[in-house]
Amino acid sequence: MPDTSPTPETRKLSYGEAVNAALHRLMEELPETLVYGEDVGVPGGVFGVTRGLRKQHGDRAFDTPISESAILGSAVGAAMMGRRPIVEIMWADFSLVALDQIVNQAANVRYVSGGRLRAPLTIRTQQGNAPGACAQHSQCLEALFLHVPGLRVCMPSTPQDAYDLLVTAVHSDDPVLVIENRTLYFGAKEEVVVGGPVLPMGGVRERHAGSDATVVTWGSITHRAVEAAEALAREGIGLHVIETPWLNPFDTGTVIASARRTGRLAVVHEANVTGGFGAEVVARVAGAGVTLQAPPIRVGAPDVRMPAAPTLAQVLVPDADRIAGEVRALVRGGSR
Amino acid sequence: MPDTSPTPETRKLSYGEAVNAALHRLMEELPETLVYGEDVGVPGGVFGVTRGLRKQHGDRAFDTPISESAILGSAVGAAMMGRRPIVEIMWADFSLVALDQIVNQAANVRYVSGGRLRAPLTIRTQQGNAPGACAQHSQCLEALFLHVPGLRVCMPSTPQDAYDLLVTAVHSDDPVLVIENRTLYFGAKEEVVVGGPVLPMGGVRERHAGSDATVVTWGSITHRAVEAAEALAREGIGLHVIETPWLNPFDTGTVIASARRTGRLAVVHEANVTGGFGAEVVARVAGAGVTLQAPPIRVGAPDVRMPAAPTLAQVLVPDADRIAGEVRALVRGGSR
Amino acid sequence: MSERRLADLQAMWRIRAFEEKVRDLRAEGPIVGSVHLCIGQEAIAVGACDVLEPEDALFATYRGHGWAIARGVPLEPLFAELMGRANGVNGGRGGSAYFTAAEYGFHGENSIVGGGAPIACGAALAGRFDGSGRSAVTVFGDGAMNQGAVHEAMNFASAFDLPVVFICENNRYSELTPIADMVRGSRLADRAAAYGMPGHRIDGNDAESVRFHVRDALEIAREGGGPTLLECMTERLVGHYIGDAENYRRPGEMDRIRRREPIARLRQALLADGVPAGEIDAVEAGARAEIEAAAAAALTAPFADPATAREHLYA
Amino acid sequence: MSERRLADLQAMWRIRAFEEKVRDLRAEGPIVGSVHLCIGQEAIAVGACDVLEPEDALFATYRGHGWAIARGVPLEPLFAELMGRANGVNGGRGGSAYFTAAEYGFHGENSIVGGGAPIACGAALAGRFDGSGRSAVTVFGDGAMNQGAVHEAMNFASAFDLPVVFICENNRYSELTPIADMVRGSRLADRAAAYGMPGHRIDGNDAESVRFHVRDALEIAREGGGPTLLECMTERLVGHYIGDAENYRRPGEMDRIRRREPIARLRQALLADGVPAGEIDAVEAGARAEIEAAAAAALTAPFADPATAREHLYA
Ligand SMILES: Cc1ncc(C[n+]2csc(CCOP(=O)(O)OP(=O)(O)O)c2C)c(N)n1
Ligand SMILES: Cc1ncc(C[n+]2csc(CCOP(=O)(O)OP(=O)(O)O)c2C)c(N)n1
Ligand SMILES: [Mg+2]
Ligand SMILES: [Mg+2]
Repeated sequence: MPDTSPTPETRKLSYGEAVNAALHRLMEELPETLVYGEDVGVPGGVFGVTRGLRKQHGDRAFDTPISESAILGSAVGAAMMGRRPIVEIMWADFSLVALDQIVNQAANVRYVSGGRLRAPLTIRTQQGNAPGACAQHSQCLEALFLHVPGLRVCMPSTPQDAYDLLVTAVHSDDPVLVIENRTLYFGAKEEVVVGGPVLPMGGVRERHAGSDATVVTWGSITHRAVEAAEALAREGIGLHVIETPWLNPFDTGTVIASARRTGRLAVVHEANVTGGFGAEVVARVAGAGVTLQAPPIRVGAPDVRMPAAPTLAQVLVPDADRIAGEVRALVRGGSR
Repeated sequence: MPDTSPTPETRKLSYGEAVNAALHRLMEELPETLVYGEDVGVPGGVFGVTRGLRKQHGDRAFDTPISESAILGSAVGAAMMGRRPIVEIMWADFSLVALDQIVNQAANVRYVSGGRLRAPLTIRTQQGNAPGACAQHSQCLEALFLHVPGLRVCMPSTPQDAYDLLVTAVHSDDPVLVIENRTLYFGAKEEVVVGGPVLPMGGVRERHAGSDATVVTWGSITHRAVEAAEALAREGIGLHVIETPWLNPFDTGTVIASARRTGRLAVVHEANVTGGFGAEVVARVAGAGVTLQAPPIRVGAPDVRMPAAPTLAQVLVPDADRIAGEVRALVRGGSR
Repeated sequence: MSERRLADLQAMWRIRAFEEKVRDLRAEGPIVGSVHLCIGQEAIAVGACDVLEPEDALFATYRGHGWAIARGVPLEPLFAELMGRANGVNGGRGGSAYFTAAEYGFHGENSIVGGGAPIACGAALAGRFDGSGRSAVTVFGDGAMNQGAVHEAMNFASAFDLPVVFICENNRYSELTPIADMVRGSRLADRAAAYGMPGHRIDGNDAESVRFHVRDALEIAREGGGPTLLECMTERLVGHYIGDAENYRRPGEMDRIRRREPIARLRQALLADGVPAGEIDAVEAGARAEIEAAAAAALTAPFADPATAREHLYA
Repeated sequence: MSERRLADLQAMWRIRAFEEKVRDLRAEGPIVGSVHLCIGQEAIAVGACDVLEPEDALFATYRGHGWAIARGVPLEPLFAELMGRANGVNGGRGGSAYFTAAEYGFHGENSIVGGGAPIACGAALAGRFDGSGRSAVTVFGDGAMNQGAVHEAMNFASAFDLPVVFICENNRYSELTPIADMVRGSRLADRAAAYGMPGHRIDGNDAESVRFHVRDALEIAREGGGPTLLECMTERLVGHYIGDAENYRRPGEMDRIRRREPIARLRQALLADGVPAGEIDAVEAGARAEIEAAAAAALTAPFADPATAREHLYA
């Protein structure tokens, strides 16, 4: 593949614009990419994230019928044949009408063929609650995908990661799920380095320094966790906030090292607690024999469905206050 | 509802026959039950488990097209209208073509309607590896369902539980997933009390007594865990094997009490480890502040797809030897 | 004739005025989140619900306010639902896109495209055993015709002769994408033949035509003849959701839509019948007054109580 | 004519002898697990694969051994795959129901009913961009016609004029249930009209007829005319899977099937052509010898090495 990547430059981009910039770059540097999904072609996406691709790249960006099995399945087939499809599932909730194509099909291609075939497709989706959203448009489903060997999964929370992770995902020779968040698309513009090298998968982001407790988090709630850390810092409690934008592969080592150092662990995610990936993080730290000064905690949505009414959803989706409160108790409570 | 339940009696039944007996009883005592799915009517099921229902109850037991969304969705609709459909998804893997109807539909009915509607459907399925089975017919997917608030989930491993849990499930006013196992259907006949009272959901089965370590397990691998416990008992290592046939609701208290007593915890499941429900069990015990003498372990399939070749699958699906080995190391290793 | 037309007009105005009020309330703040209005499509709900029996079950989509209203769900609890109030039909849990009001035979919106079709089959199936004589109606858009679950539902209903009426509201767009670009051949009703069931493309902007065809379909269904697919041709006067920039509209498209839309058309027909303009306009005024009162009442209701947020997950 | 018929006979015998050997090996132990034989259905694979180009992609089901053989996958690695040997086409990872051999244009079996149809669309879509001129063929059973993913795939292919041939092997049963009871109207080919594509019900027990129709469909596909649905009528001479008690068979059914099955029919035709019985029988003998040798070789191969069980999950 010729090196068509432009020299890195810095641009002020919102999260949604960063995704868009990554898509433009990828379609330019990888002729085998295709971008498709419902409303992603001519309309440029319901969130405007695929804007301009159709104009720039013609048939390589297109709209599809409302047929998630056909979208995902065709992406598997095109990927097996050497394309790099980047398909969109408008809401992660909708993947459930076609999960077979992700779990039973895409995830098996390489392993079952003994490496003779591969499925380098990227599935972009977005998830989570937003004010007024109903139970069918609010779920955080990363834990489902993280239980499936053969899939890579990431959840960018900043414009820079929205750009970088997508570039890495599309360059990967394996199926990758990039879970974005619609409450971030139209956020503040930030400086984003575009056109840089393709980064390896994995790694963490240290979002706040501190030595009183380790907070592991991912996705848009990272911002709430950082707010909580800032609030607690003013009270003299120092949180080491580790964002893990890559969940598969997951950088267990860094998490364990931090937990060992701080002696306290909180995992924060928007998904409901039971069976969430927070359990996996806690289990890995416990399994590594880290001695904690207090039992680890998980901060997430309680195990209910998501109601549309904001007054109800508000008390379910963790916010900075609740995170701060629970982590404060973790730290102040001392060892049990 | 009139009390049509016969007086309890004891019969020698295999696991599959016990399911069948429960279905016969349920169709007799609950006129609102329907039993349907692919090949479940006239043929009596690919595993013979629904035999005789069609003959006995006519139209209330029937075959369907190969349309999992229609099967599950119609069960949701019929349940909303007061029926108690008992539908079969032949393999848990196949639920992935129609997961929407379970997660986005069935699980929401009661909560979103504020309790005005309910969806008392029972989904019977079976899962897991069997010799020669391919990656699309081998998955253990309970963790996916256990992350979904609004669903009840159980996994019977004995003829008695196959009978009892199904009876409880169908009497429940909520959607319940009963995950059976095809390697058990044709196992040895055991004494089964049929026609007894409808038991409440939840609870555990103590499958082996011991005080050196707590082993929490569910599903068919329970038998391997018990074998391992018997082998270790001969070496002087006593395992407290707790089977949790009900995973939602899950009896956390009993598990924690045992772990506190033995000071060691192993969770054994057939599903692959990462994101498995074992993580949840470990996280709950850790979160409860139980002081363990050694880090908790999880014994499960490694994070790969399932190969058809028996020589390959054998080293992936945990057997009694591997369980015994890992738990022996847990106990002998002492505290780290 | 004029009487029925006036009744249809009134029913349609109640829906349109409701939707317009919802649009205002969404702009002003009391309603939050994604809202899909049915402005322009009112005739389908009005014609269809007029011939439904109380025991029949109706399954709609996120674009379902009009169907709920036509089914008789009272306006205040509907507004309250959209505003997240305690007295909403589901105490605010469903919101604009996913509420139910089974007491009124409205078995719910659905925010998964096509998700309601298999569920409707189950409601019809239940009717075979519970002696209710129930038929089921499921409503979805043109885009939903390409969803696997809808296909499965149509086959399931026809294989088992279930009393289901599949109502496809063909408003020519699946969100922002013309359905014509997403299928070969534009007559979705013809797909009914694949399942051996009757299928008709009908004028969805004429409540009387919808009434006729739905009644006919229900008669077939009740006689054991199984399902029917009705493709009701219509158009949105508004965007897919509130906030849709509607960039996909072609020149002249909105003019044409406005000329064809059901309320303007019915107004013309009533004038031609000789009904005085004042009487016609009074219908609108009456509907608007009713809507304003209901919205105002809902606005004073308490919000859903956070203390109840975890209730009703399990029995 | 006789020459082609003899070639077809040979191709069919290779498949049948393979399947019969698989049945024996499954009974004797070297093959374990669920196995779905295509005995009686060989003419479809033979006729279709004869007109596929090397660049075309073929997606089959769990009942796919015959398709792989017809596509030219060598016999020994096939047997080895079913026996879990290291030299199997996928080193034993796929097994009987889920192997691939892309080097031979066999892009895999699939054990999810209907799962391969959308994937085939993607292979065809890729061909639009990679200059390969590839068409895709997807094979599935009558029962799969009721699966949502197949519907979505058919619409997707026809909306986008993708070069896909949908081959439905209608063997009258979906596992143990007659397809006639699971659909209204028994002509599945007619469903093609729903997608605006050609659909034909053809004699699936006649390789020549299959050849003609698949070639025709491929020509349409390559010229940009999009997909075709071929409903190939056939019957299983065996159960759905090895071990199926076949309780669903009606009186006289097996006799009728045996009279119609493709190999017996072709034998009659060849005799009528004047081909000496000895020459015809030699074809069978030759195929059996080839199969025996391949099976014997596979039986001596080492089992898949457990040390490799975790390899190839990720790049
Ligand atoms: C399974 C699924 N896929 C995608 C969506 C997103 N979505 C919501 S409405 C819609 C368009 C539906 O179009 P149509 O069926 O024509 O109904 P209309 O909105 O025009 O009434 C889409 C794609 C969804 N809700 N569910
Ligand atoms: C989605 C899904 N549902 C159910 C099954 C179980 N199953 C395997 S084969 C089969 C019957 C398929 O019938 P048909 O499509 O006619 O193909 P045939 O086996 O007759 O070739 C069924 C129901 C499956 N593998 N996948
Ligand atoms: Mg539409
Ligand atoms: Mg068949």
